[in-house]
Amino acid sequence: MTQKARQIGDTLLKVEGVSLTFGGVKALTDVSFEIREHEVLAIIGPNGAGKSSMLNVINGFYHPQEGAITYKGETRKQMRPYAAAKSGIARTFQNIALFKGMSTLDNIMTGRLLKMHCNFLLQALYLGPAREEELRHRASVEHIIDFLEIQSIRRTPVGRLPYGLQKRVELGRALAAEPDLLLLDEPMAGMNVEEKEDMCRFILDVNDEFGTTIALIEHDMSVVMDISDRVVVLDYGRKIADGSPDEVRANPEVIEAYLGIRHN
Amino acid sequence: MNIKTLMLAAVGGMVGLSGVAATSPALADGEHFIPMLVYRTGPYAPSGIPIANGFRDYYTLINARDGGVNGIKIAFEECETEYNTKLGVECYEKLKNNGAHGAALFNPFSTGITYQLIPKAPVDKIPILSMGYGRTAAADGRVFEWVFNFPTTYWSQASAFINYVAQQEGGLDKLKGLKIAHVYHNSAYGKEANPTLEVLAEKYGYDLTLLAVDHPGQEQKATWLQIRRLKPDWIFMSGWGVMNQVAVKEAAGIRYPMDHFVGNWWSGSDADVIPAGKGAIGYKSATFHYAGAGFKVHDDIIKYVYGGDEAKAKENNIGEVLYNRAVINAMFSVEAIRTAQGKFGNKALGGEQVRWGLENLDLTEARLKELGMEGFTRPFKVSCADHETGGPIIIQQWDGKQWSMVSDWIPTMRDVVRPMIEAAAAAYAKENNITPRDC
Amino acid sequence: MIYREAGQFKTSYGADQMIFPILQDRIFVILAVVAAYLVPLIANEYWLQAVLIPFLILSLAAIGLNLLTGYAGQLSLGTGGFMAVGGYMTYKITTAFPDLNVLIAVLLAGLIAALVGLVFGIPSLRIKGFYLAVATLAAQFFILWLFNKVGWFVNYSPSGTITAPPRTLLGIMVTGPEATAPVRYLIVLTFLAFFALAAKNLVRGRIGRSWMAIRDMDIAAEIIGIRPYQTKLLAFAISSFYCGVAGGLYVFCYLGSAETEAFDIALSFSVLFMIIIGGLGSILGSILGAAFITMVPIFLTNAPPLIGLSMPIDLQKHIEVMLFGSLIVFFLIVEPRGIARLWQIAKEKFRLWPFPY
Amino acid sequence: MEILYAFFVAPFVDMASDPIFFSEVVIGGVLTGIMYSLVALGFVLIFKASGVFNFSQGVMVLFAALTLVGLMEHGVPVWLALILTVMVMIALAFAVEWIMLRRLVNQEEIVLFMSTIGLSFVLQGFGETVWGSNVKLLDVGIPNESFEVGGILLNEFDLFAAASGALMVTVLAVFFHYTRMGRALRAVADDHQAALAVGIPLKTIWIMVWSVAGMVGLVAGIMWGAKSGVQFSLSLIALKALPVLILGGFTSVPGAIVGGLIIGVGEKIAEIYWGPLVGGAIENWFAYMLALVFLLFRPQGLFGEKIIERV
Repeated sequence: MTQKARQIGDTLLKVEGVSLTFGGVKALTDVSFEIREHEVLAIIGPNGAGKSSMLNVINGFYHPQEGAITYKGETRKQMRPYAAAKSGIARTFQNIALFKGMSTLDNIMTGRLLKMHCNFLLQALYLGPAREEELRHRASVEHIIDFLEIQSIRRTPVGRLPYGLQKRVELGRALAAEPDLLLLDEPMAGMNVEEKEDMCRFILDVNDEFGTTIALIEHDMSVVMDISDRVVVLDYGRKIADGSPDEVRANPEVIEAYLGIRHN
Repeated sequence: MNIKTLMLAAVGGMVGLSGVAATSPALADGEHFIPMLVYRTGPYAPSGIPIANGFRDYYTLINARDGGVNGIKIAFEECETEYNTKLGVECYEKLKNNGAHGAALFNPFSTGITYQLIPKAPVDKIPILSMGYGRTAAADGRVFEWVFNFPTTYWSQASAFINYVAQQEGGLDKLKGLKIAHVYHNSAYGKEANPTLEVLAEKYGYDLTLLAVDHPGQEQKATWLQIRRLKPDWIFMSGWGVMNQVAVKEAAGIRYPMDHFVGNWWSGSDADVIPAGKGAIGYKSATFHYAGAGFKVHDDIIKYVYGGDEAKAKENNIGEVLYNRAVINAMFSVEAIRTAQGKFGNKALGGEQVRWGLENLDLTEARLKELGMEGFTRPFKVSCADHETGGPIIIQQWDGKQWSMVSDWIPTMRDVVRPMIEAAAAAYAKENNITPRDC
Repeated sequence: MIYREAGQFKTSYGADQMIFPILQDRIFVILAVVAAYLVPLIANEYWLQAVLIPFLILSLAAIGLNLLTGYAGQLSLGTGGFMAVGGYMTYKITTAFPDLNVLIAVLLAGLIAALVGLVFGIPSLRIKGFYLAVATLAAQFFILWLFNKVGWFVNYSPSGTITAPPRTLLGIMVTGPEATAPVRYLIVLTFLAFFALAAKNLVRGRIGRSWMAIRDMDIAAEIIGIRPYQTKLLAFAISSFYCGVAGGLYVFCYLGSAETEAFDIALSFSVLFMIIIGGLGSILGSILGAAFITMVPIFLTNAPPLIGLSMPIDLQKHIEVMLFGSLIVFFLIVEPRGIARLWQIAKEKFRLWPFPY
Repeated sequence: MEILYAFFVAPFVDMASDPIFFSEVVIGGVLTGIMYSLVALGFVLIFKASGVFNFSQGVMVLFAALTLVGLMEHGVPVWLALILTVMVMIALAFAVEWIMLRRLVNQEEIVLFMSTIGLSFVLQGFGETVWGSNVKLLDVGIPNESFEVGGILLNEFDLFAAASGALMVTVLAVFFHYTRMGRALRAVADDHQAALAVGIPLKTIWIMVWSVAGMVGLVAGIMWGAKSGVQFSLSLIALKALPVLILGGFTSVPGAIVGGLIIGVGEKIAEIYWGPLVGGAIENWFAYMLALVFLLFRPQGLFGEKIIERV
């Protein structure tokens, strides 16, 4: 569990020549990059650069018109959300997408749904295998609850939680699926410094402890530079840079397109 | 927050109390108890109100004029059903054990509720008088010991309608090739006449078209377009509630000759034709009693119930078709009790005794005259096997102001209808493990 | 009894996952169930036949609808239709196989209702919210029309009315006119107790979570790997099964005989009222809502004579209707999440009592 | 084979062989459809401006017609009775806003829906208490004669109803598109918060649409009431308006009209040409099925605002 798994390995997911349009509006144009096993990849870019669209393409919510996605050696024109989830891609959302009517515990338990198989008859009776399965998954969810330090809000309906905690629960739900690839859409947006520090720690720990590959979108440059192994920069739906944080920081195109705009 | 706890307590209390009132205090030992299932509200209220008033007025009259049935007063209680089967059953359960001896009999005044009560009647030992509605097969007294539907039934009525058409056309042999349409309410009630009309179509060779109209029947354009194309020689209608008013209006709208449009006896009340205005003039309907307030019984009602206030009696629907029907129904009930008293003595009676009275009811011309109803309806005699008597019907016509009779009493075709009734009753007996009585 | 959970420590997840983790709740529920079984000893026939039996049967239907609407978020107005499937199919099965136990016939009819529900659930894959609700009316109207038109369903009875034939269970009459009210009450109660528990088990496990996920945010649910098609259809099937069983009991243990009118749109609406008033997404709420909708009108009808008030029956009915409507509005304003929520608030207050903070 | 012929060929042969009758069916469908639209419009107005699915619209139709007829029975002349009824409906809008809606702001749709069900009970009981449950003849002087044009039978009343329906839709459409208030209404429909932020008072809007819906209800009540007499059943026509509503889209005024026409014509043709094959009385479910089929292709109705899903 705690073995250092930070050797970055082979390509886990490869995006090739992806283009996505919404009725004439180009969201992504011919984007290609790859995500390698065990790395932390950051996707950055100004607002409207197509970052969220990129994540949506990866987990199959948007279907690109052109290009291909190769995941775990299998090449597809597009992903399907269910297939993506099934093959180990989990994600969080820019605007929190928790199930507001359910408690923290239940929300995180939904992350385990793919791993639960008891049929509804057994479940209705809550007998033998159903009970045993439920308790087994409860135990692993409790492990995540401990890890994220949210024991005290276990039974609270998530709609009542403050923003920062909701983000954490959402991360918990994604982790519960024991993903191979974790997509985080602005995990630190709207957080104060302390919350951000906590979140950074969780992300690095996840990457460290479980060896999970992480692709994240983030606006806070200092965070990006601190935690990511590699950075992909998008602007107006095109990839303009790809490399280590230091390389990207030095890239003039990035400075102009991204940082430049920012400081204007 | 406090208000919420309070409300919870209130709901709990209400639910807890809801049934307590059900058992109202027992009535005085010396009274007949007749429960009344009425519908003064809901979609069928326009029909339900005159019916309820007719019952109420006749029982009140008996108590006020005669001091009750042979000196035993009638206690009656209304229960609102909204013509809804579920509420009807609730009312039945609420009222069936009231009074010292339980309910004397039930007049459900709804085919749906009647169907519910038929299986319960032998168990609770309370007879049901479904006068001219309900389950036609119940006319077979050997299977349906506890149910009565005299003086005549839907099936008999349909056969009499064919007789009437034959009369108008000049003989039964003229029926061949005629086009007859049956416009019916798409429910158990509306479908009742279909088998009879079908059997007779086979026998006499007329073309029968069946046109169903769904509840509630506010929109019938398709039906009447079909009729416009079909151009039937006669239309028979089994409608109820708003369906009747719309049908009459639509018929006028397609310029159908109204005097060839005949409703059954539930499609021929004042409320059915008034909203159609002058379009309704000429519309006919079947009935088994006269309309209007010209009988002695009406004078008595005005005198004893309304203290001579004729306007008030009018307000309470006196003389309207359905009012009169309820008066007759109430009269049947009272006469059945009187008959039963002849055997069991002058005391308050329970359901079992009244059942005997219903089965042995012999309503003669002379008796009708004594009751101030001479010519109001026809005499008949119920028997153990025959709970219907297959009495004749009469055709009334709307002239824009009132209903007037335009035919003689038209006989039903007992030779056709009775075997059908017996077959249907036998099927019911088989399905429900009933052994028919010997009669 | 003092309502406290202090001192009750859970030492296993099993203990923590119980339906009623608090000891007092458990005692209360057990007592309530036992009391419910003892009711026939004190209740008269009116109580059983006109109040309690319909209440229990409609509770079952309300649980069914709540699974679909309250948990899976699919608004349906087809309840009456699915109940009709249960009622008519029970009749068909038990008249075709008179020796088959009638209660098994009810369950089989429930399965057929589940199939029908599955078919009419297909549009939910594309249609949502009120659009879906109105679309389910297609099921309601079509099913009733079918039973009304096709003689086969009613064994060619000329009026199209079905009558529950007499059937026995262990030598006791359970349906038909001679089945006594207490027997029918106990049967209905047993059905409700069993299926309410089953529903509770369903909603606290995997299936319930996937339903709620679809309800709360279907897109997110899809992305974490819940298949919306299967999940929604399963909800339709199970919900219709509940409604079908309730429909079978409605004809065989309550009405005794029925035509399609007994299952008309008004029934669909009143079951929907039950779950909204009782609390969407709450099994207990379904039962409380059924109690409210079936019993409050009876109370309002019986109350005026009880306090010695006498008025014309139509006026009384009108006032009753107005009061009933006002109560609904009042309840929604005070607690939009239903009676179940009120109940929960009351419990929370008790827990803290007598120290309000 | 014969069955296939009876279902898929014979009806069309039938239509073609008697074109005059067929046009009568279509015209009948159109006229009925507009009558449905009249009822559906009331739903649309309220849904569009407040997101409330107003279950009580049917009862409002009844209530308005009852009030009108009740006043006329007491000897009030038609024009005055009309004005008074409109005032009653406006008063009702105030009452509904004051007693109910303002206390339910920001509640879920289904809760608002349920509250209008409560309202429908109250209105129904109130109307019947005041005006009684008897059926009432409504005669406001609309002509009602039948005449033939080229063998096609037409009815003045139907035409009058259709014309007033069409007029009403035009007025409402113009109102929504070209007046300041109309635009404000649309803004509220799109986003309550945003509308408030730019200073559109929610309260006024609500009173406004409920009043207009009340008046639309009055017109529907007059048309339907003249057909069948004013009685309780009038409230049930709401059920005929629902398929129209989903077909056209909950939020579109023209949708209500187009939906009405499609449903009206569709159900008449189905009933007359296919109904006899299966025993008749298929209109009711056919209307819903038809709407359902359209929904499968456009889940938001023909003219409804497109539902956009994002994460």
